[in-house]
Amino acid sequence: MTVLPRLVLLLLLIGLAALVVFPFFAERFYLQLVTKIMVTAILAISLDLLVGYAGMVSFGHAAFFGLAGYALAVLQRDFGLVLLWTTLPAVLAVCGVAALIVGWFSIRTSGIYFIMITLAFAQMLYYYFNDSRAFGGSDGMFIDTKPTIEIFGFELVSLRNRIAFYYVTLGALVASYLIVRMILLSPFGRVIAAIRINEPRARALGYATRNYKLACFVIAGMLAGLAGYLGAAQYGVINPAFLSWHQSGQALVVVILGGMGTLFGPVLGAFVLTLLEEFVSGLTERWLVVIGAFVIAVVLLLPGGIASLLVRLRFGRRMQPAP
Amino acid sequence: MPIKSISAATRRRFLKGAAAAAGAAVFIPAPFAIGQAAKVKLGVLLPYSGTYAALGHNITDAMILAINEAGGTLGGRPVEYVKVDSEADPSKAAANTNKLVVGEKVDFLTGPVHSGVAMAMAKIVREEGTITVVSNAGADAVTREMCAANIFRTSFSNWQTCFPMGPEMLKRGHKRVVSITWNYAAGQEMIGAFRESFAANGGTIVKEMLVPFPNVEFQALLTEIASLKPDAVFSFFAGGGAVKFVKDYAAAGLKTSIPLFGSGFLTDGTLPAQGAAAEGIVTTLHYADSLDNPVNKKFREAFKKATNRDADVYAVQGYDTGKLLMHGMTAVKGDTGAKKEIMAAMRGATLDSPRGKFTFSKAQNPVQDIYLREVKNGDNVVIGVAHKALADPARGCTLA
Amino acid sequence: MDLSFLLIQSLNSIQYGFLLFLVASGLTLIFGIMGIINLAHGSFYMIGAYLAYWLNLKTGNLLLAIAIGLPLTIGLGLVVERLAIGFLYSRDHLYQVLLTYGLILILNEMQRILWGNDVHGVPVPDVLAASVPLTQTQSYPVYRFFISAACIAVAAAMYLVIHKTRLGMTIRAGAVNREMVQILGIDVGRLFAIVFSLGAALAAFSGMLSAPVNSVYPGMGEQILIISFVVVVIGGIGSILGAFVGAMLIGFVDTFGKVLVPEIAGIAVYALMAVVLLWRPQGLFGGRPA
Amino acid sequence: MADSGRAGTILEAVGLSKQFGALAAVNNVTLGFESGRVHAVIGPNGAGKTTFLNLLSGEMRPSAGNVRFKGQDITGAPPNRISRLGIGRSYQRTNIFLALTCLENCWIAAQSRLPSSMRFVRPAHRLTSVREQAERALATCGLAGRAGTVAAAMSYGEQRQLEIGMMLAARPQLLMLDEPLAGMGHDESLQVIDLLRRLAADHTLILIEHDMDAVFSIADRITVMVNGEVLETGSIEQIRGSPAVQEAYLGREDAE
Repeated sequence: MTVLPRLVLLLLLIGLAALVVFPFFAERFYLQLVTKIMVTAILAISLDLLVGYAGMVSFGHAAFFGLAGYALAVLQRDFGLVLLWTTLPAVLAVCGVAALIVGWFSIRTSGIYFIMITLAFAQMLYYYFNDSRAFGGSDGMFIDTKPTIEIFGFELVSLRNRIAFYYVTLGALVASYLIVRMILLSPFGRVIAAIRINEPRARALGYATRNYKLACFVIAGMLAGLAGYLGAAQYGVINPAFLSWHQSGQALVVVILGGMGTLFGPVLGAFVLTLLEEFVSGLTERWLVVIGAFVIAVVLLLPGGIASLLVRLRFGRRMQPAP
Repeated sequence: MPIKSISAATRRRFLKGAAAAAGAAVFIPAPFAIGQAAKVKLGVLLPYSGTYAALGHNITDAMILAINEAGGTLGGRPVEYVKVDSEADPSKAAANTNKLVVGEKVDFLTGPVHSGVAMAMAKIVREEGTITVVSNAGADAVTREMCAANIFRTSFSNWQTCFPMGPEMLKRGHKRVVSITWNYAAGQEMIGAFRESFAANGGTIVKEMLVPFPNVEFQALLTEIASLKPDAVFSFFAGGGAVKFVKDYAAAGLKTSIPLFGSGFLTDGTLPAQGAAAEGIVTTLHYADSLDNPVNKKFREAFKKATNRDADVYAVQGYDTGKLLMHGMTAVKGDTGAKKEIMAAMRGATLDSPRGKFTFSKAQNPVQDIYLREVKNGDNVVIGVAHKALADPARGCTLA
Repeated sequence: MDLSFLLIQSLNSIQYGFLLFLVASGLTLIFGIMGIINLAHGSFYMIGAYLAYWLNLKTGNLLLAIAIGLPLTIGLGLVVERLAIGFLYSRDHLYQVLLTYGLILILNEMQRILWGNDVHGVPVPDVLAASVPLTQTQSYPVYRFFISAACIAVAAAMYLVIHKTRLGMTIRAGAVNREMVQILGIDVGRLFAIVFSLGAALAAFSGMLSAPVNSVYPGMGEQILIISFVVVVIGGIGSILGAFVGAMLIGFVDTFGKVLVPEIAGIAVYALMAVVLLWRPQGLFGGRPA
Repeated sequence: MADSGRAGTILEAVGLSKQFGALAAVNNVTLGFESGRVHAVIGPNGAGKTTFLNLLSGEMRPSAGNVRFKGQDITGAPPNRISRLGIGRSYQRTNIFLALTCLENCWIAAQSRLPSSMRFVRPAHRLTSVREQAERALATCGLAGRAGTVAAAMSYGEQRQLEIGMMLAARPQLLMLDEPLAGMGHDESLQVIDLLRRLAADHTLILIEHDMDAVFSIADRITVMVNGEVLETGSIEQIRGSPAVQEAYLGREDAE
């Protein structure tokens, strides 16, 4: 992780450049599609921090994604907030607090129990929103006004503009990537890696491992909240299905498919899986078989995900996420 | 059948994107400009996988049947069906709608089955202006708060299917009832409509039971119903849940002592699976398979011939969707550019449907007869009209 | 709330608990012995139900349908184990979750291709079609008692197999220490194949048994999957006894939750699971950290 | 050798017990460890030595009794807190970060002495003091040349050395070593014994070891544990001469 292989770095930069110029050529639909993919990529990055680096396999990560959407909808409906400067921090705070609570309980367990307890919390949130009339029940809520950036009442950027939304999302993606990378390179990141490899040893060395895991869980939850904020704002819709275990499973698929513990892999995974779904679902009604078979094939044949393909091409061995 | 999968269009679109990138962008205006033969794009957003796949197929096939019966054209133009699998997943609804409306630039949009999907879909087409026909989802809001000039519905509002049952049950002397449904929006709307007419006329709902969706373990609540001893039970479930509820209800011995009423979906498309347990259940719905009118007979035969399946209420809704689109397009002779005229024609349509003639309310929801049906010998037999030409109150709809 | 009401609700709870146990026991067996998280367990349940429906249609006898269907599901379990699961034993849980997630998608489509999307009912066999009156208004179907009896029989059979037979001995040894079994010269690959197909057959069996009371419909597998995971996790992964206690707990919480606090009934079982895991992170009877 | 001039008690167990069901793995042990000394704990397998160490290092909570470090009660404190007080420990079964390189292993240990590692912004590799500390520890344990080697790729003996290096990188005052020589070849053993002797110059050492030659060559004091209880504590000579030890321990060992 310390240094990206040059080939990968080059590919990433080319990809970033392509994304930057994309709006100049793309039709509106593709603009929105890529925006959606970038939102998924942010979610995948946050999950990779948790799964790939801290070794905490969460099967309920979509809970924070969906919660962010609901928080945005409620802030707008009940508090009339539309400014990005006010809603985004508030939404992130809500997700952070939720992750703190869920994490505080969850990090006491590990392995499959961690998988299951995160699922349990996500299901609880799912049912909470599904059953509550105040939040629109199973039909969900609308976010009617897109967030705007204003200075002294003068509107600088409105996310109503799809191109502006695209660039804000791209910015959020790049920022998420850099922030997580920064965290991984920091002293904190080294502790997280050590905990993943051998938690009792890290504890015996003097680290209050639970605090570090909890901090990591909260960071990942807030980043998922960032993705959820953008995801809900993009189409202006939020409903319980955004928190369902299918969504959490899908996010895991994206991370593993892309290559967990590589950070850029999950971003690739988001692009590959979404585009594959777009393509195959148009070819056949039985497209879920194809996706299922694809997932199985990746698990069996390419356990390191797409990223391992890139890195293996270059080095002939799997990349080791070292602190 | 001129069904086209979305991929061809997608691929073409990629090429088009590439062409645009090369600086050779060719802007193609409305297909109409090229000539009468240009295809009309009809977007279909329905579930083709998962729990609701059967509904999706019946709606689609019947809609195509209606259009094919009239020569396979809309206003003289051939039709290109662009189908997207909604998976009945509300979290994908917005993106899927977007794919059809923005990506495929369809002229018309129809679907979906799931109310949550319908809400997301309505939100987008309100902004985009695509003429949309909701062919199943009953969420009240679609033709209330969310109503718009370009949103039509050929199915029903949840309110409509249950509202007539209140007076009917009182007429039969059931004053104390228990209601039971899944705890989700459609269930709450249905029970709410029933409560509205039942309580207003002097009935008492002893208890409103809500089962977590899609939980199908009813035993505990059946025991409670047995101990509450109401005069009758009013319920709404659909699909697998409806089958299980009706069977459990009978198996618990409640059927003989406490009559079961419900929204028509309780016994529609589920009777073969429910068997004898469903005998005697009285429901209200805007259709019944055995409805005795020539249009229905003809439709059912044609559908059977075309698909080798029996038609049901969903197929009828699909069929009427096709009819409504034809009506609108015939009025403008296929000129999809004349949106206003198309919508006006659709709004003023009187459809001679298998369910009987119906018109559209100001909110563009059917004004239709709601039938009273009773299960006899494994069939929903129409025993009367519970409410003649019932219109949804359309509260909150601003369409004049 | 009077006493008879309470008793009948308890009966409901226990009966539901038995059914959950039957589904969950296969899941916990597969995890306990093989260390595999099988998300596709619910799909086997669904396949069992569809097989019961289909074979019952062909043979006209549910018991015969079950007799024919069971070997089929054992065979399917073997195929899945050989073609997919078998490659995952040394891999992280994460990959198992993912692979079996992919399996769900495929098996669901198989069901649609083979049997379509309709909801089906399976008639209760004539011999068991009667009902026992409990109160003036409510009676209890004999078939439900039959399900409970079958669950008890299966539980007893599992107990006997695990504690009294050679296969059971290896299974127990394998659950405690996988390397040990290998050292003893037992073909672990074969053992795992047997266990996996048995687990799959258990799921299918519960699907078959409950088909007459549950009806048969697409997507039924995923519903039961999540709840049986909750059962297994509460009981402690790998513990048959734990699965039993967990199933009963869920039976009671779900039943009484629906009646007493319907507003949060959807949350109740998950809250129970969270509480248990906080109190005992390994589940009630889970010894081995997973 | 050790500075025996100011031999205050640094770590103290008072009435320490650990029950596993009916079994008392450690039974009412009262024992003091003097600052700057090498104190070996010996005894037959199953005597409760490792459990005793686990109670001292916080890995396990005692059923009864107290642990005091420099007069402060640390009974039941979690291992991370005890580690931060300046107590380092190595394990009977090698317990290192196998996927990391030697330097990274020691780095993690050295970094644990920062007031907090909840630092998210500056890259870790800029922490020069941590790096120096880690490199020094590597050099001390004799692995200076293998800084970039992934731990999993090293021999068992080297891994044991690395574990000592990690312990040192955390700069503890008191070291607890659980069978540091177990499974080592002769030459490797000699190296480690030599290392331990050097460490004894400025650390307090608690040592569990089966290699009696090694124990007698470096220990100042010896405690013999049998069946979870302290049989005898004293100097090498005292232990050698103790009839009780002869009978209960050395005698038994012959029979093993």
